[in-house]
Amino acid sequence: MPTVVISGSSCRDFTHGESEFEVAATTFRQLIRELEQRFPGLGEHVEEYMAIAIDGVIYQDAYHAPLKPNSEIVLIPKIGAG
Amino acid sequence: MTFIGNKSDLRVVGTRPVRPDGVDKVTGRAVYGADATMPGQIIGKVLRSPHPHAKIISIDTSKAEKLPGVKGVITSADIPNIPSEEAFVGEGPMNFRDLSLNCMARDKVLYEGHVVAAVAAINDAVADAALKLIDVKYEILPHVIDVEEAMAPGAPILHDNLFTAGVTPKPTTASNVAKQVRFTIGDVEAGFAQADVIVEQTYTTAPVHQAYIEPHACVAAIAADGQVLITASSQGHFMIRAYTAKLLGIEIANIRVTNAEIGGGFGGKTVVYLEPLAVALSKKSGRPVKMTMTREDVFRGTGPTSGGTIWVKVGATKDGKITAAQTVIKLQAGAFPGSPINPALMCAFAMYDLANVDTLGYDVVSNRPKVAAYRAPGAPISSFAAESAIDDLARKLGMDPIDLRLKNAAKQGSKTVYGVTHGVIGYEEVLNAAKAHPHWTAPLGKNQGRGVATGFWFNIGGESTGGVFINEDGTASVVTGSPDIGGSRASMAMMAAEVLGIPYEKVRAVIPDTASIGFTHVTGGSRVTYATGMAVTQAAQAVVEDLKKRAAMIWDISPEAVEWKDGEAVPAGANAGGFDPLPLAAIALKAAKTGGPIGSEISVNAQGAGPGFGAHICDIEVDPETGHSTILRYTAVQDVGRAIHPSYVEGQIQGGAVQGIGWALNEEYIYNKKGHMDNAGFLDYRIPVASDLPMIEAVLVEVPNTRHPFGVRGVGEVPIVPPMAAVRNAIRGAIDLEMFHLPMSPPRIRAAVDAAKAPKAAE
Amino acid sequence: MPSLNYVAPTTVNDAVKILADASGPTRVMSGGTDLLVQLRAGRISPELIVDTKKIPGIMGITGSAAEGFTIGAATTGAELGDHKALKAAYPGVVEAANLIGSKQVQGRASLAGNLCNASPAADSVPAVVAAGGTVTIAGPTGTRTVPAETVVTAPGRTSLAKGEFIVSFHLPAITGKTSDAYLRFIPRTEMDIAVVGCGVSVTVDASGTITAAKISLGAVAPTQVPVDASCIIGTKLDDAALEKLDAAAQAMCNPIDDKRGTIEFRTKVAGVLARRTAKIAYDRAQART
Amino acid sequence: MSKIHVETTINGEAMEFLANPGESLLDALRNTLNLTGTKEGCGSGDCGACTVIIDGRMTCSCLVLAVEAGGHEITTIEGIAQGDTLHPIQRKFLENAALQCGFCTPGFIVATKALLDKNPDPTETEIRFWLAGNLCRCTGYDKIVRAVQDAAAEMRGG
Repeated sequence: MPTVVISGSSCRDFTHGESEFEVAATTFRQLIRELEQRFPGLGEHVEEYMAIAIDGVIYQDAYHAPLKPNSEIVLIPKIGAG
Repeated sequence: MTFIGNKSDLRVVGTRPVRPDGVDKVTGRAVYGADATMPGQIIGKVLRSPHPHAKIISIDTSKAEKLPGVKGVITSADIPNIPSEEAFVGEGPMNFRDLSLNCMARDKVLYEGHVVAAVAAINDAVADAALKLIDVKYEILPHVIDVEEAMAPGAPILHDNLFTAGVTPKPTTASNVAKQVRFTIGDVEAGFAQADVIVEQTYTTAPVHQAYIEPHACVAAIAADGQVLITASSQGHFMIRAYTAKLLGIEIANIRVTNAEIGGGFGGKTVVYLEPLAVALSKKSGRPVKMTMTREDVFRGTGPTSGGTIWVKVGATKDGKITAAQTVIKLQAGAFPGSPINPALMCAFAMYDLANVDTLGYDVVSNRPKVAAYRAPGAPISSFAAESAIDDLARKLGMDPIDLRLKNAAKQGSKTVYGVTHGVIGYEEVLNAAKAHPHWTAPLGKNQGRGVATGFWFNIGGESTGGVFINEDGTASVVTGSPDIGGSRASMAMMAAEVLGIPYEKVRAVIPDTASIGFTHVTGGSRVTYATGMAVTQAAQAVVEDLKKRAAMIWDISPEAVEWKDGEAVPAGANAGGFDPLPLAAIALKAAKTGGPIGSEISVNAQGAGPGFGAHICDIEVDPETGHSTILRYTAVQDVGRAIHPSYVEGQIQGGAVQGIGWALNEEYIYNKKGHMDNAGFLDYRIPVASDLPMIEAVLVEVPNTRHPFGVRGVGEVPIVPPMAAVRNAIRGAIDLEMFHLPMSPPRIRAAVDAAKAPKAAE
Repeated sequence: MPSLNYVAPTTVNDAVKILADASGPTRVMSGGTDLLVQLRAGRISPELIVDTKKIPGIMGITGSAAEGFTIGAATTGAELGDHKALKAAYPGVVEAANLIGSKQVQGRASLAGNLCNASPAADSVPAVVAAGGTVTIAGPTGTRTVPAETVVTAPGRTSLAKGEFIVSFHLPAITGKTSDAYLRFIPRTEMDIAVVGCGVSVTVDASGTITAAKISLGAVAPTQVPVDASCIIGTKLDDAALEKLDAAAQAMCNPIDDKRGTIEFRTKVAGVLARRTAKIAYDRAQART
Repeated sequence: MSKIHVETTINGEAMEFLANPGESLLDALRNTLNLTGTKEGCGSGDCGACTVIIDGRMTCSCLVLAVEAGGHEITTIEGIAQGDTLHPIQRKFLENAALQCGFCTPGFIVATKALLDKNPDPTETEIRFWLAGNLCRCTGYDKIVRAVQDAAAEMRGG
């Protein structure tokens, strides 16, 4: 199962400090629903404010983005810019 | 997606043609925000608060309304009182209630220059007179400008409903600290324990304005049936449409925005200030309303980027391996939450391959204009401190500062503090190019020094729409939703011409209004050539596939038997049949017979933009008696992935570097004790002038971004990240002074020189 | 809205009469580079603007190094810069005039405007004062000629009476080995207001000993201030003399802390500029034959 | 008071217009004469975007009263090209990519014209100091200075 890594404090508030865990998901969309179930509020938070990096590649908004069984998924704040 | 960016195959990409909008811009014909007009338009002007922090007791507009020639006066009573709603928009997190309150104050004014009312009148003189007749009663409140003072106990509180997010347990008392965030990997304490050398220091940076030369301007009209037309200069006409709709409660289908040519933005034109007011004034007056800011308005009323306080600690072993890095950053958000604290923390050490990093940040409100995006928001602030500390570390270790960076350089597979593992990046290539550049080893004279610093920016992708349409004569029209702020029409046309195999001159690019093309995010985040370029390239590729089908139809053979070469359809092989090549123009001529108009519009949400890295080398001469610094030579090396139009890529790098030089040496907001900005003009807000500078040599390193068909990486933001530390490190080399505060202005340098002479030197 | 009126008289007498008869707030305009900025910013709201540029002789330069120069009050900095004889005789005055604003501003800005705007930081004032310049003022009672340093009495204030305006500047004949220089300090290289300005005029004898000198500082006090030159007279401007001059200059400083510089910085830099400017003027005087 | 009738010459053509006594030449050019190529960046003579040439000398049109234009010859950006033939300065600005947003460009081109009319072979330093009154925030000035050098060389050659 893909591993989710949380580095920032904003998500850890939802996971009560847990910073690395596995989720049964094969797409970004499934991941969000999984997270919401495991840690109420986190899925929504990710949906609104977070991007995910799948094996190093940042996805800002992409439900369809595929997750491989051995993927490392990192939750990071969305990035804007000037 | 297939990568088609191999240099040897490219005919158009990598050349330097004249931009399609060029002639209009050198002859004065181009229409910018303030040049746009609507029939019957009248003039709108705003009334700004003279106080940095006050309760609005009452606003009496009756006298103004009675003045002959006044067609309408509005206050917050005329703007919907929308609820707090957070959303992530192109340039970052945004609370639309805050945006509404920033456009027009409701109960409180939160900074000098905060808008409290607006008038529409038949001309400037009447509008000015009307503003003087508006009677606003204020209850003046104590104000706070500085970030540390705003965090101190007992500081005046701006928002009594603002509680620090990101701390547990949830606070019960209101604070000016909107948010606390932290990114951590490894164990910094353990890392510092392994260090032989440690550098620890606190730095400060001043808020600086994007200082685009064109003040904000728009003209807007709302019709009796509720349909709104807006022409404005901005970094995103879809942004203007979305925010105006949100703030005024108008359905998006009822708003059409045309983007005027934009006179610079650098992030500062990714939000609205005037447009909702112009529409509200138009509703009140029944006339189109034109609004234009003065330069003073721009400084007092629009957002600069944050100033901040940055504490940094870096440790390394004798041989120069960095064992731990730590930073605590406090950023001014201005009157409403939303400083770029996340990217500031994420970028600080992103250039390095580090096992132990801890970054803690605070988003702090104070009585200043709400900050807006400015080129790589946050990164220049944290990098100034980090790259200064790395330089001091190199000195302590007796190591060449580029070698120290090479030894710790991030590479493919390096993990960042925010958890992401770098893909294919060009940081080592950039460092090696800088080290190999003759500038790095050129001789220096008395009071002259050389500094180097590096920088990182993520670059983003996002939503873009691009279309390619083949005209009846075989020329092509390219349309995109991205306002052209620095030559992107040229790069879009070049990418399309490359794919179609026709000359650049046969392709013209335009930016239609919001009703005439699919949604496209702001021109920001160095995303246009990447994301919009991706859409245009895919549209051109779809057109080529269609052209092959049309040729097959004309030859009456199967489409698989047709290839596209240099703008012509050719039979795939001998057994496909002995047909003469069919040029694009010939196929276009037969479009009606082969299925109708030929064209494609593609919308993408581009993901995974390739990060960019830069290294800047600066030579400086310091006059120790006056503290005046002169930039003698400047070289900026950057990984650009693939330069579509090298001249405009160099231009981005040169312009970004010079903005950074201004940030380093002279730019700052100067507030007096009353909380008023003392230098709200180009006379005393000192951006670099031509005579302050040498030529800026831009060195393009190309490590293609495999996620873009041509290998593009964003280039617009990286170049503003390294300059402040590069200049600071050069000053240290020149007169052996450690500077910790921006700007490093002559009085500061002279004071540091004197302090160093005095026993127990301390800055 | 108080309405604004504009007149451009074509004789000195007409101008004097208009100014004398004016009832409301009135402004004399030569280059207008300060006037329009103040007008737009609402810092002033005159009812009458009297444009002097149509008065014959108000623009232009006459005379020579031997007999001295007369410079029309509204003559632009750009014209001064193009006048070879004036530049050779009074390089300091010309370089000061050519530091007022940008090249664009120099196409308009005049010595009279720079003086009568009465800013402590006016670039041309210390230079003209050091050069021993005088101004001729026309008024209801005729014309009078006074030393340039007597015109500005305080920031924004001049000694001009109602109905008076400046018609010309005079720079004395160059006698012996005399020359001048002007330096200012600004944060950038152009486009800033002087943080400190310094004008120096020096006369040397055949041996290179200073026989006469006049020094004026700008932007370090409410008006330009003279620096006692006795510390360099009788010297060959050796290091000891320069040190004394540095101290003498700093002693005259009474600046303010503002967006352009601190009291401490202005004071120290005044000493630095006094030394550097004197050196340039001295070398120029030495080079005279 | 009522508006003042002004007769002047702009880009070689006799022009008449009415101006308020306090109105700047910049406002008259943009709002009355519809010559919007001359830009306003500051309104205080600090940015050079409104640069025009009056009787051979360049100045900021925001620092000139419209009524002062009477009897003078004014050149604006609209008068630099000859019909549809670009002036070498304009061509070199395009070829050298000396503009990004293009807002300051008219002021730079007019200022460059004034420079090269006076000094056909300026050094880099002379160019930089001459153009110090024209602010550009996009380019860092590098390509602008090169464009001016390039234009000067071509104009000397031909």
